[in-house]
Amino acid sequence: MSATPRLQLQGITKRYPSVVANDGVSLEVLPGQTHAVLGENGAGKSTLMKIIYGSVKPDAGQVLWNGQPVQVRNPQEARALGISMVFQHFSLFDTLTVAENVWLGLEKSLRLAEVARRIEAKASEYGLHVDPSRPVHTLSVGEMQRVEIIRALLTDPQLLILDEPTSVLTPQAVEKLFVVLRRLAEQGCSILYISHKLHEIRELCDACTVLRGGRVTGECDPRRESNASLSRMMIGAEPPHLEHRDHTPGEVVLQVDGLTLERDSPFGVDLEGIALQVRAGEVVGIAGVSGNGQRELLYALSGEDTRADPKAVRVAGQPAGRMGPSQRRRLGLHFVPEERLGRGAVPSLGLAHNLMLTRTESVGRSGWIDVKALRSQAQEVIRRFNVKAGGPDAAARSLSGGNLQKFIVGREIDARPKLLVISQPTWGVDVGAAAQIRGEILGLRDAGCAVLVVSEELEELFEVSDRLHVIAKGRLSPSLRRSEATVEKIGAWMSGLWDAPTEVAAQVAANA
Amino acid sequence: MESYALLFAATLNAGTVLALAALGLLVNEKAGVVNLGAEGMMLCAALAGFVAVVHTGSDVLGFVAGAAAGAVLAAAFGWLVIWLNTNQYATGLALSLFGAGFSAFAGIRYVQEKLPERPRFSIPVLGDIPLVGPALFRQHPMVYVAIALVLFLVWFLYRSRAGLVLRSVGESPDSAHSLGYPVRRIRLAAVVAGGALCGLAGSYLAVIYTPLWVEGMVAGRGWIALALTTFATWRPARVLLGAYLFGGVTMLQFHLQGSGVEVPSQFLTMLPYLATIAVLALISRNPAWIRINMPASLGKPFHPGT
Amino acid sequence: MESYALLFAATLNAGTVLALAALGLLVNEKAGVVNLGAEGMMLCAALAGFVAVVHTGSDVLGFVAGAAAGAVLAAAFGWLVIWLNTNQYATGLALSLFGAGFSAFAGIRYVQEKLPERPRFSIPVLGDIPLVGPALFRQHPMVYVAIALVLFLVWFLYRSRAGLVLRSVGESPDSAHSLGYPVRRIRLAAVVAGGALCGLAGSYLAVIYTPLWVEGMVAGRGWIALALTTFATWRPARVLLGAYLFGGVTMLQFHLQGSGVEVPSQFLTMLPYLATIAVLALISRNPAWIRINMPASLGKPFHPGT
Amino acid sequence: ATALVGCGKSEAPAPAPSAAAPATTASAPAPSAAAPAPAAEKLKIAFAYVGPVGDGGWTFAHDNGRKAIEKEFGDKIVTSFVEKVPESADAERVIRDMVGQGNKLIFGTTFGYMEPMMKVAADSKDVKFEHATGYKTADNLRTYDSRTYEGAYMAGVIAGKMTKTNTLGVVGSIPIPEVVRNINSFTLGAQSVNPQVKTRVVWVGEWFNPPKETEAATSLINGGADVLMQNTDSSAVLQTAEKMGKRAFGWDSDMTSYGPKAHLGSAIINWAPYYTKAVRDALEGKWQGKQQAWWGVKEGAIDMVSIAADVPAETKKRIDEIKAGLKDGSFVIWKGPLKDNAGKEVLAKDATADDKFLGGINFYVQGVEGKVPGGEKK
Ligand SMILES: Nc1ncnc2c1ncn2[C@@H]1O[C@H](COP(=O)(O)OP(=O)(O)OP(=O)(O)O)[C@@H](O)[C@H]1O
Ligand SMILES: Nc1ncnc2c1ncn2[C@@H]1O[C@H](COP(=O)(O)OP(=O)(O)OP(=O)(O)O)[C@@H](O)[C@H]1O
Ligand SMILES: [Mg+2]
Ligand SMILES: [Mg+2]
Repeated sequence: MSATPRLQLQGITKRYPSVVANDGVSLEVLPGQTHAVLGENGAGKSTLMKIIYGSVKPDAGQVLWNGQPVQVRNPQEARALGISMVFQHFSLFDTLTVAENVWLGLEKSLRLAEVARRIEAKASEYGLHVDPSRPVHTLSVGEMQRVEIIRALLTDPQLLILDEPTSVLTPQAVEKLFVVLRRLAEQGCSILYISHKLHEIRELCDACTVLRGGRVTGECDPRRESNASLSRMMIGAEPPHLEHRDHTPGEVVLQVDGLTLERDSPFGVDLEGIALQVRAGEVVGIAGVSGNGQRELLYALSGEDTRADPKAVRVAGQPAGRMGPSQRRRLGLHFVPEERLGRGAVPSLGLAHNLMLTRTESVGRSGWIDVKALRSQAQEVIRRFNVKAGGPDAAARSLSGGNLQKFIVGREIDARPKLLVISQPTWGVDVGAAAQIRGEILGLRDAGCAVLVVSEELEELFEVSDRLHVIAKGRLSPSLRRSEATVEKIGAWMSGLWDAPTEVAAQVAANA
Repeated sequence: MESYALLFAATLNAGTVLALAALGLLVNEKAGVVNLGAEGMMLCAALAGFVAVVHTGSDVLGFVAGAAAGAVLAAAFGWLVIWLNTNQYATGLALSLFGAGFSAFAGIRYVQEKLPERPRFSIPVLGDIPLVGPALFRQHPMVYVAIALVLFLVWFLYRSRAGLVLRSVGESPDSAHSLGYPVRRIRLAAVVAGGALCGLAGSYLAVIYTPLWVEGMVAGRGWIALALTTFATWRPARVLLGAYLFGGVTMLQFHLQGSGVEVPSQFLTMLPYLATIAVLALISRNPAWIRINMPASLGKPFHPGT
Repeated sequence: MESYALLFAATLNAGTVLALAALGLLVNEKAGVVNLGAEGMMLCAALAGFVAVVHTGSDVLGFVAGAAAGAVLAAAFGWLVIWLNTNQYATGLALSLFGAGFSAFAGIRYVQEKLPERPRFSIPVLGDIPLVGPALFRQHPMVYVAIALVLFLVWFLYRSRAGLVLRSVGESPDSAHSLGYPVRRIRLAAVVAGGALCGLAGSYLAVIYTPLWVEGMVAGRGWIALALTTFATWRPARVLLGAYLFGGVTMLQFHLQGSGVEVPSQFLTMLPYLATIAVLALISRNPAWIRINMPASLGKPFHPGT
Repeated sequence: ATALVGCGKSEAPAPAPSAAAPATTASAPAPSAAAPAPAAEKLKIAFAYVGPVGDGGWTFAHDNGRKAIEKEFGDKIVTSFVEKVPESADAERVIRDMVGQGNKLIFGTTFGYMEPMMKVAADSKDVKFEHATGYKTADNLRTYDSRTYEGAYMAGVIAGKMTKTNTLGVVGSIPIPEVVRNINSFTLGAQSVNPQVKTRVVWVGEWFNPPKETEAATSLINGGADVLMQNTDSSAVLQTAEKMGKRAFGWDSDMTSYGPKAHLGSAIINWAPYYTKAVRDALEGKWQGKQQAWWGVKEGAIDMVSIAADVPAETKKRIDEIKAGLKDGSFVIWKGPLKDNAGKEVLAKDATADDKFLGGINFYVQGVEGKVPGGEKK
């Protein structure tokens, strides 16, 4: 430990009106080190990174850069020091081209043509191919991330910050990203890496700081830890182990046959001959990288899109292709969209009012609302699903993502559905909450409900599903029993090549 | 004293036009649609109402015609904005400009036309109370309708499920859509209802308030009504209050001129707008407050299934 | 023939006022801010320009005063909207209404004022070419300035880095903020520049076009300019074209009337708005197209992450 | 304080009015003849104006009339005014307020005040009401108007002489009979000295929209008209003519200064004679309601003034003859035979138009091009 640390944080504190996001956080990153920051939702990881990058101002604390105290007042100063960041939510401009987007992140002196040339040079050096003249909105999510990474690399960073970079990538693409990151580290670049996926951290990182409630609760070498020990440091306990009992499913509740739909927006995906079945007491998972038709399929299933042939979607035996969401709800179909704020719930309304939007028990014949009944109903969901919230009147937007997710899942489970269609049940939710939600899904299955889960997280699908499909480019793969599924195979299928030999498929998947 | 009672009565009367239109726009906006075409709708409705009264002699038919004209224009606007997803602001502006041109064109032959004589309204016993009578109980029934409308809207928006659905459509059309509500139809209904109220306001202006037809006679009241909804942070009771305030300042201004107080009339006419700006700045100091009341998706288009 | 050359010249002249204002608003809107106060700013600027010329006799000082007045009002609007996060539409409406009242009040004593004699402008040799000369080369320099401005804006917005930054602020203020651009200051600069151009348009109206001062003399041109930016899908060259089209239809309408052709004049005046609505509906059929040109964060407030 | 009403705001054209300025009109020189009446007996008179007194046109002319009676009657009367009163229920309220403040004679100066004045008059029998340009009367309400078409006719005589292209242009406001009558009279005047003359008309659809008036005037000039007249309320048409090197007239008030080179003369309205008569009637107890006054050159209400120097002497002489003829009744403008521009006879040979005929004109006479918009009005 003789080298001067590249970055040292001492006692960084950041308070928000409702919460202390960072509370005296100290941390050291050595040159060439790949340093993980781990923590449950809202632990303060993103906030800390934004402080380092200068886009959030700390209330207290000291930042040392190569041993020198510095004040990073804005991202431009950070870039001047040699700090680059790839954001959790891309900071790209849809209507601008790749080159223009990169240009906006660089210093002024370059000409646009020169930027395009450098993009191509950097791209071929790291094998990150992307056309500089394409507008960003025509790119896939993986390509967008490449643009972000190239933009970061072009500043020749000494420290690269990546905030949950892998949540949108296929397993093969993750492998390729890791190759790039390892090469960077070898060249002496330090990396700060945030992810909720513990195995990635153990594979890639050589140091780790764990945050909880804004404080540092531990430091470790992740290569010597197990998933269980890391999660203990993070949430103070191991996630409950899920029991997946085998039993024979009942009659078919959801039957999709030859569902073909043309895209209804220029940036959508055409669905082509989708066929699947979900039986009572069975969980069927759909894997795939986002943007391959999941959204279109979910809209067709939930009833938000009613253009399908009536017989293409059958719910409990009824042709439902033309039914709207409320009609399908009457058949016992309940639906949890992946965007909890803005689709699953109305952000500015209270939880009780949000409950009433899908549940009508407390509305009188005249349309007059029985406020008391409504509140107690909401209170019951809050209690049963252990939602941390200010009560039935708390606005949906005031809840953390995990808690709102629990409330919405709870709202639908509480309605005792025959069929539950649930998308990204644990998206961006920490391990503890994730385990609880998955447990509820399994509980529902055991109670005889048919469940369809759409998720990008393979681990999750392996944990809850009885059978799996993969969706790619608007087509759905054949069904695969969970015991037959492997990460490699599913990864290859994600590029749509379930008919091709495995090695070719893996090759193509890595480039997606 | 008598003169102040009359000033008060005039204030209620002047505020009613604004209140009707602004309440209509509030319904619109609670569903997430801004209709900058208010001025144009009011003009066409004023003409329609006037023409109806000229030909039928019935005020009620005049109001019906005005509300219908407003509703039809609003429906066209709604169709463009909600189904064809045209830009709300530009479409609204075009509607305002179009309505002004169209009403001027169609109304040429009604300039200087006269309305039949109608009796003046007064509530039997109450209207004869000194001071209070003239101040409160000799108004045209529409003045009381505006007040009743506020009560109805408060109940509807905050106590009925239909109102909750309307608000949720304005708050987050995506949620409402995925929860199974026909967002576009609800928005259209709100827009048409808003248009009908603006139309009612316009016909009240031409049939009762003025009463004559001249082009451009709405004279900016549509724009003021639009500003009022924000000024009132989208709450019905405040809209009414705000409307009376505007009406009151206008009347007070004339009163002061007539009593020889030396205040330039143009300065006084500006006052309500200065007040609006001040209130806007004040309420925005408390973002939580405005956020609670302002429809979150106001003015944003909704594309189902994209 | 001669008469058509003159019609053409008059069209350019009429379109210039609209073009200047609409180009200013386009700059605004490209940065993500809608300023519905255009009409009010133009009125105040018209007065400021007129007053400056009355007292100094210099057109140039008149334009400077007009642009300055527009810029000052726009800065106030920008401060309210960008720093205090007041609602853009309500604040803009209030500015329009306030500007109308204020200019009427402040301009009372200038109503009957007249401007000094100024020579008419003509480009030396070109202006004498028959037909083409009167049609193109005897315009006021400001007509050419408007055309040059379009060329400049095309270069600025699509070819310069500063323009790219401006657009990125209108596209996604959050991204621009996280890349380290001072979003609020850039928006303010765009708003002030837009205000200055609206001011220029207003002063051109009062100093050259009409030339006199009367209250309300902008007569809706601010609103038309606002509609124009959408009509032109936020592209400078189309704004110019649209402005000439509006100007042209007005002049054509008068021309036809004057030659005894039977046209319902108000019907023709409505045409541009109908055209606007049609164009709006057409372009919105192609969402990709509007998405590429319309600033994605238009009208949305930006709260920097403290 | 009431003695100063309205003066301070109306008469401050100078950048820095002295504090005493408002006093000047109210305490005008004592009238020559009548002995000062006891202060308590002052007649309170109020005016409701539709525009600002500074509009240089309609309202300005009425306010000149108000100043004239102040000068004439001195401290026998007190006047006040409220400007920019919209033609709406606001008007009723303002007029009621005027009654409430003790005014006994009230002038309403626009057509749109008709209903409000009728209502207030019904409730205030002890107050006398004078309504300009309306047609309804009551026991305590009478109407007055001026024959602006006589001015238009005289302008036509000058225009017919001065035009080189034989094409005249008129910028019209709203196609109501009054305006159509003025356009026709202008054309008749021009044809009386130059039978070749044609008149082109452009309607702007508004009384007051200077940029639009400018555009309309520009297009008339571009279309070949070289002498313009307008029946709108601003000086924009005259100024456009000045800018484009053509000729035009002032309307309602003397507009020479707006276009010294273009100005051919101003057809003005002088309300002073009628206002003086009305006040005198009231003071002397001779005031009667239910009357309709329509004054013209004969009563001194209409005049053609400031005729340009380059107008030939014979034409000036002709104008004087017309004025004299109108005064003694020997000259009539609307006299048959007269055809409309579709060729239909509207006045038989030697027939003269009565006021009812004049009030319902909705056709163009021969020589005017086009058709009256919405002309088929019942
Ligand atoms: N702009 C803000 N205003 C108020 N509170 C904020 C703001 N940004 C973050 N917070 C709060 O700070 C805390 C830390 O947030 P942060 O984004 O750093 O969490 P995180 O560790 O990145 O979570 P995740 O794992 O979900 O990404 C959260 O509790 C959040 O409520
Ligand atoms: N401006 C804010 N005001 C109030 N609460 C906030 C604010 N910003 C964030 N939060 C809260 O913080 C929680 C998580 O923090 P935040 O969303 O900042 O983390 P993140 O890193 O963006 O999360 P994710 O990984 O889910 O994208 C949110 O659920 C929300 O409740
Ligand atoms: Mg985070
Ligand atoms: Mg998170």
